[in-house]
Amino acid sequence: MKFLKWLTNIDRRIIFLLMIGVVLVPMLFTIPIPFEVGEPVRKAFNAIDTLKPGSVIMFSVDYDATSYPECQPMIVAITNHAFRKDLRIILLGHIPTGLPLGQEAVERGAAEYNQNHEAEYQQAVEHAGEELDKYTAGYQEALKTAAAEFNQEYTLQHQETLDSLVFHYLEEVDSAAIKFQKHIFEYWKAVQYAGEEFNRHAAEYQKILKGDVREQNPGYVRILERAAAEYNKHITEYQEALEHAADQYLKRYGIDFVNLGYRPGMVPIIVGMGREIRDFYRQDYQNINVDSLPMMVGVHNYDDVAILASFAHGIQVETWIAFAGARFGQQIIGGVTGVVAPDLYPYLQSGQLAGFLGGLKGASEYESLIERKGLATRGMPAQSTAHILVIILIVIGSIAEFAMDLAERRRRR
Amino acid sequence: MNFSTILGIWIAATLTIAILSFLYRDNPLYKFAEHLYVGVSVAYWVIYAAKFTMEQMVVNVFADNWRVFLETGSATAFLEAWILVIPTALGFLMLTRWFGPRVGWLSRWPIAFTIGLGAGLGITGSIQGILLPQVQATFLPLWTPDLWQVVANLLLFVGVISTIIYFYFSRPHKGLLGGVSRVGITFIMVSFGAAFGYTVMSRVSLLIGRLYFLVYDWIVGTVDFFKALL
Amino acid sequence: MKRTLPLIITFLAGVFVVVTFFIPREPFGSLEQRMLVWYSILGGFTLLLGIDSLIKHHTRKVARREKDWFYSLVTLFGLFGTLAAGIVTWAKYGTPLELASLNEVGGFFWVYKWIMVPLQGTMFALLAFFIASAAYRAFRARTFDATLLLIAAILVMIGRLSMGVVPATLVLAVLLVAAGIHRLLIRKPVFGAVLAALGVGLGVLVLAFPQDAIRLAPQVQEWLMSVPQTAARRGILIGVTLGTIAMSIRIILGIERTYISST
Amino acid sequence: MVLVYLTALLFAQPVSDANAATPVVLRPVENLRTQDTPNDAGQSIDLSWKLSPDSARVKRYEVYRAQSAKGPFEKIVEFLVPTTAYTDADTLLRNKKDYYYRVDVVGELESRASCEIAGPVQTKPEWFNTNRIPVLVFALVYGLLLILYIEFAKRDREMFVRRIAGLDAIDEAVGRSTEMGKPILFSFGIGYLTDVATLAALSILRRVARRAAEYETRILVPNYDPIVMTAAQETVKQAFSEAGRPDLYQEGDITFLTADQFGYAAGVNGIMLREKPGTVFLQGVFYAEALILAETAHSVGAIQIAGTNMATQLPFFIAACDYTLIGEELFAASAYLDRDPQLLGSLKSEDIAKLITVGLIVVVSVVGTIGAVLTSISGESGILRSLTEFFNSGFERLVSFLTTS
Repeated sequence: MKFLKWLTNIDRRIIFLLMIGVVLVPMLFTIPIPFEVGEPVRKAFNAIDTLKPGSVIMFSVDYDATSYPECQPMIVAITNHAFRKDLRIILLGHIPTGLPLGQEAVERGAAEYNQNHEAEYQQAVEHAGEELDKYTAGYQEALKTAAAEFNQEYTLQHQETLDSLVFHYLEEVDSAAIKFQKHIFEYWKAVQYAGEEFNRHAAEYQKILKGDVREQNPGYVRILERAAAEYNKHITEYQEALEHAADQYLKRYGIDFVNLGYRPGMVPIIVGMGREIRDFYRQDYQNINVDSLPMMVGVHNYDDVAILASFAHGIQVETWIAFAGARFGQQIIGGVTGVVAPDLYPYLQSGQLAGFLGGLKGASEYESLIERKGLATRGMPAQSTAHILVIILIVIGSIAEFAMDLAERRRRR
Repeated sequence: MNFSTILGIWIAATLTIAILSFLYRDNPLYKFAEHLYVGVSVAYWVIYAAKFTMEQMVVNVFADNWRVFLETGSATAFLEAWILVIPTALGFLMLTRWFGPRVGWLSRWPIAFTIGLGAGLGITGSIQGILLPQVQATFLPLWTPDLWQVVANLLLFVGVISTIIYFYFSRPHKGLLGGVSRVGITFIMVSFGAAFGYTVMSRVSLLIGRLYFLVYDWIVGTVDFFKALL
Repeated sequence: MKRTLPLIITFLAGVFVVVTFFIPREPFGSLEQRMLVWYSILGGFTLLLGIDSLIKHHTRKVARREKDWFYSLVTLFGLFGTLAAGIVTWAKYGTPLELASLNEVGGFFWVYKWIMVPLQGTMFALLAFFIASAAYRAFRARTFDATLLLIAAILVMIGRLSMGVVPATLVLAVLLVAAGIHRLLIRKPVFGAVLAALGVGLGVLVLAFPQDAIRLAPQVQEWLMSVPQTAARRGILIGVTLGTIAMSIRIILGIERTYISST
Repeated sequence: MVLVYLTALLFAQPVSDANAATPVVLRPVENLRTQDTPNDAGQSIDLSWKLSPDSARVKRYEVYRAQSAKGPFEKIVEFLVPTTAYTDADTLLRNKKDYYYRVDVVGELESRASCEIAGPVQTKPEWFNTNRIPVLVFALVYGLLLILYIEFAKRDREMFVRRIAGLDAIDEAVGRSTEMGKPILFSFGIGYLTDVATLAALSILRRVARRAAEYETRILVPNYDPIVMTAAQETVKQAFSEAGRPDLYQEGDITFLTADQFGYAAGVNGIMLREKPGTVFLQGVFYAEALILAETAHSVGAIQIAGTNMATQLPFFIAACDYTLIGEELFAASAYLDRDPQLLGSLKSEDIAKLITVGLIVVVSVVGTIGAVLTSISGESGILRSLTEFFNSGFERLVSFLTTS
């Protein structure tokens, strides 16, 4: 009896230490664990996996740092998946102190994607450059022959000036592309500037070309111009190849993802976005007009959003379901903390929710589906040991309780 | 890793430990961290209100429309710009609360407006979004060729009905009603048990997150930082 | 003016959005949209509501050197320091939410990541400890209801394990047997016998077929969640929703007025 | 832009000649139908058609619109995959004007075939969204019930509400505290006076305080919010007067602790360890501090009666406390104790709505079950067959009645 008394009145700080121990120890080792993927997570995964490339997926950041360890791996994993499937992400949030978490996840996700595909991108750029070089060589050869034929040395010199202009221009574009991967507008500004510079120089060049040569040697100019036209086509191709490579291997702000920022008042915004997103989000988080973001062209309301993913630690997913889901038929998935997950099962059964990720386990299941091990997978062993500790504590506590109850009854009798 | 990051990590680690120290007992370190938290989070709301409401929904919208009006003379743009005076004025009325009850009662107008809109949206939203679909999803045939499905449908049917009946207060829970509500409370207990398990899971995850930070970002990170320096 | 006008405003606003829900025709839709935008703008102002009393409370404490005034100073420091960080970052990048400010000491993102996140996150991480200690010292499987609750909870926890399913299940079996013996001893033979038998059966089965136990545990968990749990949750949900709707109707009709008197 | 310039600068490429092969004949799409989109604000027309028999060879579908049957037709959209429907919601559409539509199929080598022109069709805004009738019906019926029952309750305050187990326990628990000579502790958690649960908890406090006054037992109420504290003081004072013992009321027992969550929990813990209350009431709004309070109360051996509507904390209360008022039970308890017509009326109308819901579920599920059973036993024809169809289609119709959009 005394033992039992002692056992149940043990200083709680000892239990606290035990808890730290069971979480800390497995964390120090990486234990690979295979596990099954539950129904809700598989459904959520399929909903995203079957979307057409280019579809828009809306992320709503409805959690804050109090649920960081649970919801962050989810948004990271789904960002990764979305970028891989070439989906475009609209980020917004309904919790002021939570939005930066989503922003970090998506921007880091884009950076990670870009880094993973950097080699491919560089390769594509180089390949395009080589293709162009091939033509350049041929082109210059043709020019030289023509020049020799017409004894026009000085025009060759002019032509080289133009070439160097073109290359200077392309270099500018290239470096702008690398420098402003995230900020598409800066990029465009740089390209535009390079273009204007080029035009100015080219205009001067044209004057010389027209003035001097045309009169003296129309035949030569014709050859020159035809060669240039041919070359020009290849520059276009080069340009297109660059743009294509960027599309394929780079995730850029404004094209592949946007951040609309925070607006207060959840329900009115959810309802209002069914009509027009711009009524609430006229500008993105850095005051750029939404209309000038390329990916927002043609995205006006839920009709243009394939899936809404709400990462939430409260009733937010239910709010999305009640307003965006019921009223506008928006397909919704959830990424929620363990506390919220049981609330969502009725909606899964009724088909109002396409799927959801519940807690760290849900996140780790998603990570296993996209084959990218993140924080959740690494946390799972510690999660298991802590569960076992809690179970053991409940059982010991209960058994002690039973014994004391019996003793109490005996005493009373 | 740069200096700002390592400094940040150390500050974060200190604060983490300060809060964890509450486990030993309530102490000045914990109080410090808690009070800091209150101040910092309020500052976030202020910045957000200023940026995302005052600037983006009021000032910039006004400016845009005003510019359009100046350029084209459009009456709609003029109206669109000046109609913003209404919500802004209502917003400032809301803040009359700052100055005590003598003028504070003015805040009732904007509050009445938001409460009314919220309640109105809530009625239709709750009926259309939750009540009808949830009831509809419970319309289940209790017979299918798949036996497991039969069990599931039956449990769902019985569980939903008995739970609703448990919260029925107009009759004493005796006889049939008592039996059904007894079944209901059994379902409720299973459901609460599940919630209990999930909550434990959730709380443990938070701890994992923080300890992970302490071990990998703080200790390992610091070691890496100094390794890189040397 | 003080009481009637707010009631009228509430009534009109509430009825308006209910009516526009049913009328697709313009100008109802665009009017509703405008109301919603205004609501959102007002929401921005409500973010500022508690600040005055917070600042007043803490400055007063500091000014009068009341007990714990130092902590009030900390709160004020946190508030104005973060405000300054936000304004500086905003001025520099045109938005306070610029990820690049993570690399600047005192940037808005930097403050967020290294002060806000640890404070907020750790505050809730404390709960893991409190649960563990409450699990040990306060949760009791004495009544039928509590026993059921704890068994369901443990089953769910086992189902979410990625290792240690077999030992955890054995611990559950021990609990069942102990609860059964307890019930037997307090003269509840049927319930006791059932519990004890369940416990022994579970233990034997798990020891005999450990692989199947590992495979089945998540499925049992999923089934518990998606069938009985869903049923009860839906029943509760329907009740709560009816309550919410009743409350909303009462508010619109001006029957429920606590929100006015409390301001 | 530069490229445009380059092209301008250097001569344009000669256009290569297209092969002048004969196009293959395609058959057009069939059965083009147009309709004003129902239940909308106007400016929208639904189109639907059947695929061309040659759809395998169709490269794209083009939809044209005109304001007169003679044209000019203007292309509004094209599809590269087989498509059979489109909603034209062009903002240029005007209500109550005639529009005509045509769908072309385009095959190899730009061969094309146009279907018959459909129209005229007008678009108009609707006054009522018929898809939402169920919502309207429910809102009206429920609102009416609510008003009715509140009126009833005003006249008959003794309307029946069943007793709730946790309430019965109040008297017993107060009695036990008195026996042991220990005080009672009552906590509202960290709610405000605007929370319904806090209001409900106040009516429970009134009951507890009254019993405590009758038994001459001390009652301690540490508070998180100053306004709630004032309300609690009023309530206890009044209850003590009603019990005829205003002399026992001690304002110092109802105190303000602190307005931060864990600080409050630590403070209440301290009081519990010092005063060792015999009974602890945890009623109102609780978050994470619930666990800490319940654990300490249990460790000092107090009877605990909890009540909250916070779903996340309820499991812990049930596991740790002797009695727990679950969500709606808390509100029902306050209606039971207070006899406030508003609460009583709401409770009653909710009960009626619950009965209706249960009835609906039972009826529809029974119809569905009969249909399912008949389906599995009925043959190809005969009376059983038609009965089966009757039940199955009835079930489907009943289920789809609740569908809204």
